[in-house]
Amino acid sequence: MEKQEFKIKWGMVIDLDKCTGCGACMVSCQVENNIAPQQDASNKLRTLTWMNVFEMNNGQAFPDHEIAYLPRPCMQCGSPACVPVCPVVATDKNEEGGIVSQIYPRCIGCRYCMGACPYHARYFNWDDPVFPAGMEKTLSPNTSARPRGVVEKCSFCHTRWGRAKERARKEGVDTMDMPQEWYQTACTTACPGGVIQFGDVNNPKHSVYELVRSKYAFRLLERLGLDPQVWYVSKREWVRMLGDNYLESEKAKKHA
Amino acid sequence: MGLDRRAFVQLAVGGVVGTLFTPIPWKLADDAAIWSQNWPWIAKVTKGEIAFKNAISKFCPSGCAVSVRTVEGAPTLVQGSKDNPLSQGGVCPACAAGAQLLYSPARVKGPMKKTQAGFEPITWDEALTTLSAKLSAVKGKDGKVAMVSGDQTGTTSEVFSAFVAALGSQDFYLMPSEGQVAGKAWSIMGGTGKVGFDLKNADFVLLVGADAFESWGPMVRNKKTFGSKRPVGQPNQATYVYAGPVRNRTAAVCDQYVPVPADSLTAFALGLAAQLVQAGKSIDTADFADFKAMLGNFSADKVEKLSGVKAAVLADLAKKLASAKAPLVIAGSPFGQGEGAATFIAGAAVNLLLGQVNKPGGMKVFADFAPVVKGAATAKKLTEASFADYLSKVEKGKASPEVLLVYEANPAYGLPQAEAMSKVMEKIPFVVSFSTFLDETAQKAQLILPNPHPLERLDDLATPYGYSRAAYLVSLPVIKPVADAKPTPDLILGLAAKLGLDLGFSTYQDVLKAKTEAVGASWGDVSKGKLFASDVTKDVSGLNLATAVLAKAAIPNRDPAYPLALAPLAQLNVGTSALATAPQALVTIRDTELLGNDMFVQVCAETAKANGLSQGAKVKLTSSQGECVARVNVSETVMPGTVAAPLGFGRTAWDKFTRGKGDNLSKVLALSPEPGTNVSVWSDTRVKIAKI
Amino acid sequence: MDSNLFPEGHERCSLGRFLAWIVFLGLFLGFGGYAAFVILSQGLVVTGLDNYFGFGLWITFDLAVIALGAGAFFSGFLKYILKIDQLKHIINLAVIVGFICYSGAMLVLTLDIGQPIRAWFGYWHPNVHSMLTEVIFCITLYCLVLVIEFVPIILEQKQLNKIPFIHHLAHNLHVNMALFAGIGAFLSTFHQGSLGGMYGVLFGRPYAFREGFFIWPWTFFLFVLSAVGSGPAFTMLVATFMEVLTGKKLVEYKVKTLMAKIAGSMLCLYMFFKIIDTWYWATSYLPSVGLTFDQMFYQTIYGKWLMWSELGLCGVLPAIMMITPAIRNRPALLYTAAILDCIGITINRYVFTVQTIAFPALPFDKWVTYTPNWAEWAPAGLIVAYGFVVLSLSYRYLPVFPQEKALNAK
Amino acid sequence: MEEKKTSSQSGGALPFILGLLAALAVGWWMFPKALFSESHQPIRFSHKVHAEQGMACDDCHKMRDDGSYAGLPNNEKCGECHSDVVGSDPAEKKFVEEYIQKSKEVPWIIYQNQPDNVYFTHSAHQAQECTECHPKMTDNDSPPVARINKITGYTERTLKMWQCERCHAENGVSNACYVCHK
Repeated sequence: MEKQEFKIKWGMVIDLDKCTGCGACMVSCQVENNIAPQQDASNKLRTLTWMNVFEMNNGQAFPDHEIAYLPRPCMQCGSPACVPVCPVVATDKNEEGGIVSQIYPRCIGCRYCMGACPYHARYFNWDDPVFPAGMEKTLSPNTSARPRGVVEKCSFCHTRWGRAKERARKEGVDTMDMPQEWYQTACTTACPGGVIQFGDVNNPKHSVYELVRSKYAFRLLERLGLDPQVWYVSKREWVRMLGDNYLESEKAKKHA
Repeated sequence: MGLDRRAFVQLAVGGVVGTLFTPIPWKLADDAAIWSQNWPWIAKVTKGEIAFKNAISKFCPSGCAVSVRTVEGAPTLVQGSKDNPLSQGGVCPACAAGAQLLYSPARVKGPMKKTQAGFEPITWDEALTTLSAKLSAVKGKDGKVAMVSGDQTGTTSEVFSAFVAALGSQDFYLMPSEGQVAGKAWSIMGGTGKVGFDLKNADFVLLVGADAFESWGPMVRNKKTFGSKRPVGQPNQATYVYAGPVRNRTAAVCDQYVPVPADSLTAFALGLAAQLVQAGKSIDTADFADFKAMLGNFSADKVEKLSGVKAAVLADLAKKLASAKAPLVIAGSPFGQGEGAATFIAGAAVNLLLGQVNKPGGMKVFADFAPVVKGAATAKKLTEASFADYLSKVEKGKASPEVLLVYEANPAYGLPQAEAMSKVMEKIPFVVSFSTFLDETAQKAQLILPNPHPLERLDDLATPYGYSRAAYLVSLPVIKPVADAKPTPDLILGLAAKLGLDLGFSTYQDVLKAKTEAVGASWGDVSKGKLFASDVTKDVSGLNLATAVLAKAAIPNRDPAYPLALAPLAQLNVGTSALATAPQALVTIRDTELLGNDMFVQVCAETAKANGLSQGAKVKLTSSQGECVARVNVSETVMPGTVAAPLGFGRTAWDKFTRGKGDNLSKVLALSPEPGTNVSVWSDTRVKIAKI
Repeated sequence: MDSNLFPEGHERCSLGRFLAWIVFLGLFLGFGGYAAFVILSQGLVVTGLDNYFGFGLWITFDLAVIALGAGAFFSGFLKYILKIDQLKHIINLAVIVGFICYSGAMLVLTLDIGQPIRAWFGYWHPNVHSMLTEVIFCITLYCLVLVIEFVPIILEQKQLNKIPFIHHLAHNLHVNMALFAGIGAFLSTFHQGSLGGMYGVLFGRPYAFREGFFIWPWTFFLFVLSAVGSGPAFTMLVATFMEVLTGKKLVEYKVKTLMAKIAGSMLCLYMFFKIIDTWYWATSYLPSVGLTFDQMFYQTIYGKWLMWSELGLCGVLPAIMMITPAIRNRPALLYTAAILDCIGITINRYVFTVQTIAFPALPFDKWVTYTPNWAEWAPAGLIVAYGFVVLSLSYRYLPVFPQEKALNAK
Repeated sequence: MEEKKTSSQSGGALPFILGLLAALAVGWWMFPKALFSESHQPIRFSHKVHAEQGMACDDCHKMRDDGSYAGLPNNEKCGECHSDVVGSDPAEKKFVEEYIQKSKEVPWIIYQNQPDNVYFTHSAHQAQECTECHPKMTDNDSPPVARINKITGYTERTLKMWQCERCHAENGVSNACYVCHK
């Protein structure tokens, strides 16, 4: 499939030098996307965490052991591995902005897309969502609750973009060039550390425009060629090195 | 001839063929698929008008200034309030799950009394009649009623302390907190008013123990400030150094981590002071000469012996502090409680030596807001009163309360030596819990009078400890209580009237309006979420450096029977003593922290080897006061000789999401009097670890 | 009792014994059916699958049986298109085995998708770029072809064949079988390839990703070759197994060696390309994405022994054994080689399914292991039992083996 | 035996045709009836009466300030005129007594309710006439019966995806998935 380019390119920039792994982004994501709480959430192989914070370290012993936390939303890849494999077009990258869509009423739950994604950003809804009595009254209006048996993932809270466009129409603002703060994802707004920034990386008026061009910016597994729309930033070399796989010889070269 | 077999088959075939030319199979297949897309048992989302309302969420100790998104009036999302300097749009992981906690399965649905068979729902009338009868029986008798509150920042403390005082008792307490110890330490130094820290203007921040991005002070404001001082891809505008026993979440993002055992934090700070004094810095206090002499015991070499911090590292840090434009030292507990006064005093002394008091980027001192409720305890008095000490007195029979009132606090679970404390509470004949959730303390109470959830009530927030300015904010209810709960301060004011006690107000709203006026703020502003903040600082002349206290308290006392230092971890996503993990926050807990029903303690490979432990081994942690069980996670983030362990697990009440998961570390925390101040300390708890 | 239903002039065991056998198989069917009911009513939460292993035992099982069922299309192709007449002695069995494998795989697939009610979306809303779409269409169509190929065998049943219409129909189908065999060969080649393509296109999964030709990665062609290199061997093994069960000679040994020769030749071809492919993957592709060969393996469960077994013990070795006349003419060695061949192909399908997704592409992630649970084993057992039932019924009532009568003449 | 065969052969196609016709009748006539249930609005609201008073559609069916669409008016809006019974229609009396005075919202049936997984925004469709999707209600003195699909829960008038897609395609608007789904 040929790669599609759009005028708007929604991108996320995550500063790993600020993230303390507190979990506020994950909680907000669970809430905003109506993910039902699971009694045993310690079985990470069955939880639904569209935003998941990984912990990584430099492999040294105390006291040189450094750690970093890496929040991982869906990468909304420019060349998604998941989209071409879906047999029923339940996932696609065909909308302005380049968010990879996942349509629950279309998904048949074959999980091929999960197998395709090296970031583990896709989750299968193993069981029907059950909310404690009454809690369904607090469901977010922005995401439908999914039945079991379908694959789901981070959508960059895209319904918020729809709402921002409503506001733009009302206020007579160009929907293709809205102020950055009109459309922000739940994790971005929640983060108490200002770790996450979100905007149109093609729009010089948005902060992310400059950030993705920083020499400290990198993306996960760039060499596999998925062309993610999520960038990470770190001044620590070991952190940047952990963003991809390198042979020993390449590591030496990088350090030189 | 009737219908023979062949004709029947033909008929059936005709029927089948015919059916294929009707909508039946196709429409059914399609409709069945649509049905699977809208299964009736899958929850439907709320529809309607979306609005945002400012409020205060008190699930974290500092309180978050939040903006609540409502749909047709129902809260659906708690975010940070953008224009509020305390949150700047960010929110802590505990408060982020706040809207959903409205319907927590652990919520107390209505007033209940304990009977032989367990709790029994009762009417508010019955509940209040019972309570007022109990209270009128002890009214006027000295020391027969006591109250403890977990609200560190609200004017509720004024109402409650005034009420208790009017009943003839002095026993109103706040749950232990960082701010309380700081206040006490500041008093020992002869200071008045409240201390804050100007992170925003500091260019070099040394965190001595203080876990500023998780459990110390207003975490959201601290992190937002940190973030803003370190613009992405550009040079850092401020350097952050963390000193403490664990490379915790705060240390993970600091520029430098200095391993310091928890019991040596004071010595470490004094070591820095000694270096600065050596470099010619001084403080204008009467006892500076004594102080200087005492620092002779904290030379770099001696500090290295006490704390293990290399002399060169100490000297280098002192140099960096001295050469920074706006250095700031924040000394406190690595887990938000249990530190002695000496650590704060030593930290303050370094700030004084650096000339960083009431200067931009330094330590700030400002006046407390005056109480508005007649007979309310002063802020100073609240810092003096320790609830843990009070319960010790009850245990020894030196105090014998008939009634204990508990507001938004969970002492039966969260106090150090939790098991013993919980037993002492059983000695009090009548315990009343004003709690939103069925926590461990409520479960022990004779009467539970549910308090509304923070989004359901009128509340206020006055200068959370650590914030650099005197600040005030009011929050109006976002939604009517979804359980049969009544706001406790109003209830107390009503009881006061019933008991013939005059507190000067009949509703809590009147109290807050008076408070707003006293603060000098506008009700219209603060109640809409606009933070009132004053930059007026307070003169700090006449301080002393509590040299005698420091000399005694800075020397660690290590019982060889307990070879390991315990480093508790307070993490807001796991919860606080007053809040078990929110259902939506469960996924944030790593499987190296909790797996199934087992929690993990963290030790480095060296400690693991020395104690014969391997990854996943089941162990028992034992202190002089209690024990708890866990599994071992080998993590190189922890100092050798230290075992890090999470607070917040081991719930025995609450709901299926938290009950029975892990063990309660508070049981292990051991109280000891701080030499020189007699402040009860438990940040230096020592333990032994054994495989089971 | 049911002897007048038996194929002309054949002896079969007593009905009671046969029923006992069916009841025994019924136990597996029942347990599998129960598992299927639990899975359909409660969802895949009851299985051992998880976030890291969306694919597991079932997909491995499907791929393996489809590869092993390839005897049907390849034998058909050889018999009807290339006119290798000797294969007529085993072609019926090949068709039945193929039918069992394909229909069984489709049954498992229905369980394997999270929303079986929407299974038809695959036809109605196809994504033409997806290899899985190709698989869905080809498998369905080929399964239909197999039904069409199976039907004449059924119609030749002694009693049915007495009806003139059925007799004529069966005859006509037979006459046109070359057409279906041709369609079948085309469809089956494609979807065997697409199954391989499914993995080869996963450019986010370094274990499986392969460059290729036009839209097809090399795995596309390797899967076709490996299927034809094992399918005939499997068919031959089934025939032999049936001989053991029935205590009768069913197929001439010469036919078996012919099947082995076919499988062996194809396996040789396959191994030649497979080894080149593996070599290129390990020495060129992996380093290009910063990975090493060693990093692809983990402990015993995903250890290198799997690869060495697949390529050596169960690849090159049986290939040589089957193309060497001296070896393949000795039954014990022939069967050993065929069994090794089938195991090798099963390992191949297993590692492509499970090890592919087990390898943690993210450098800071860790290996996770997967073990199927009862809810996955039971339906797999159901399919095996279903296969036995179909084979048993076919053998008992249908003229499957044209040589049976002659070989067992007393 | 022989005779029977002949007889059924001579009448050969008849049972087949009978079966065919029966199936067609069931499929085209009974099935659609059985598939839908019929529901009536809780209050007999007359759009006509309101339109005759000179009220425009968007007097009640408003866009909110944030650009979203308010849909049906609530009691607060209706109560502006109907805080008390103003006319003589028994339906109005029922509305005032059972809903307004009891502060209970009317559980109106929405004819074109979309499921949760659809994000429809009226603000992007303001250039269209309401009646392109909705029935013309101004002439309605009593609200139409709502026919609800027993399997899907959709009303008969709920727009299906192909209808949205067709209109989007005709107007050159994107048919990308996330344009309409959430």
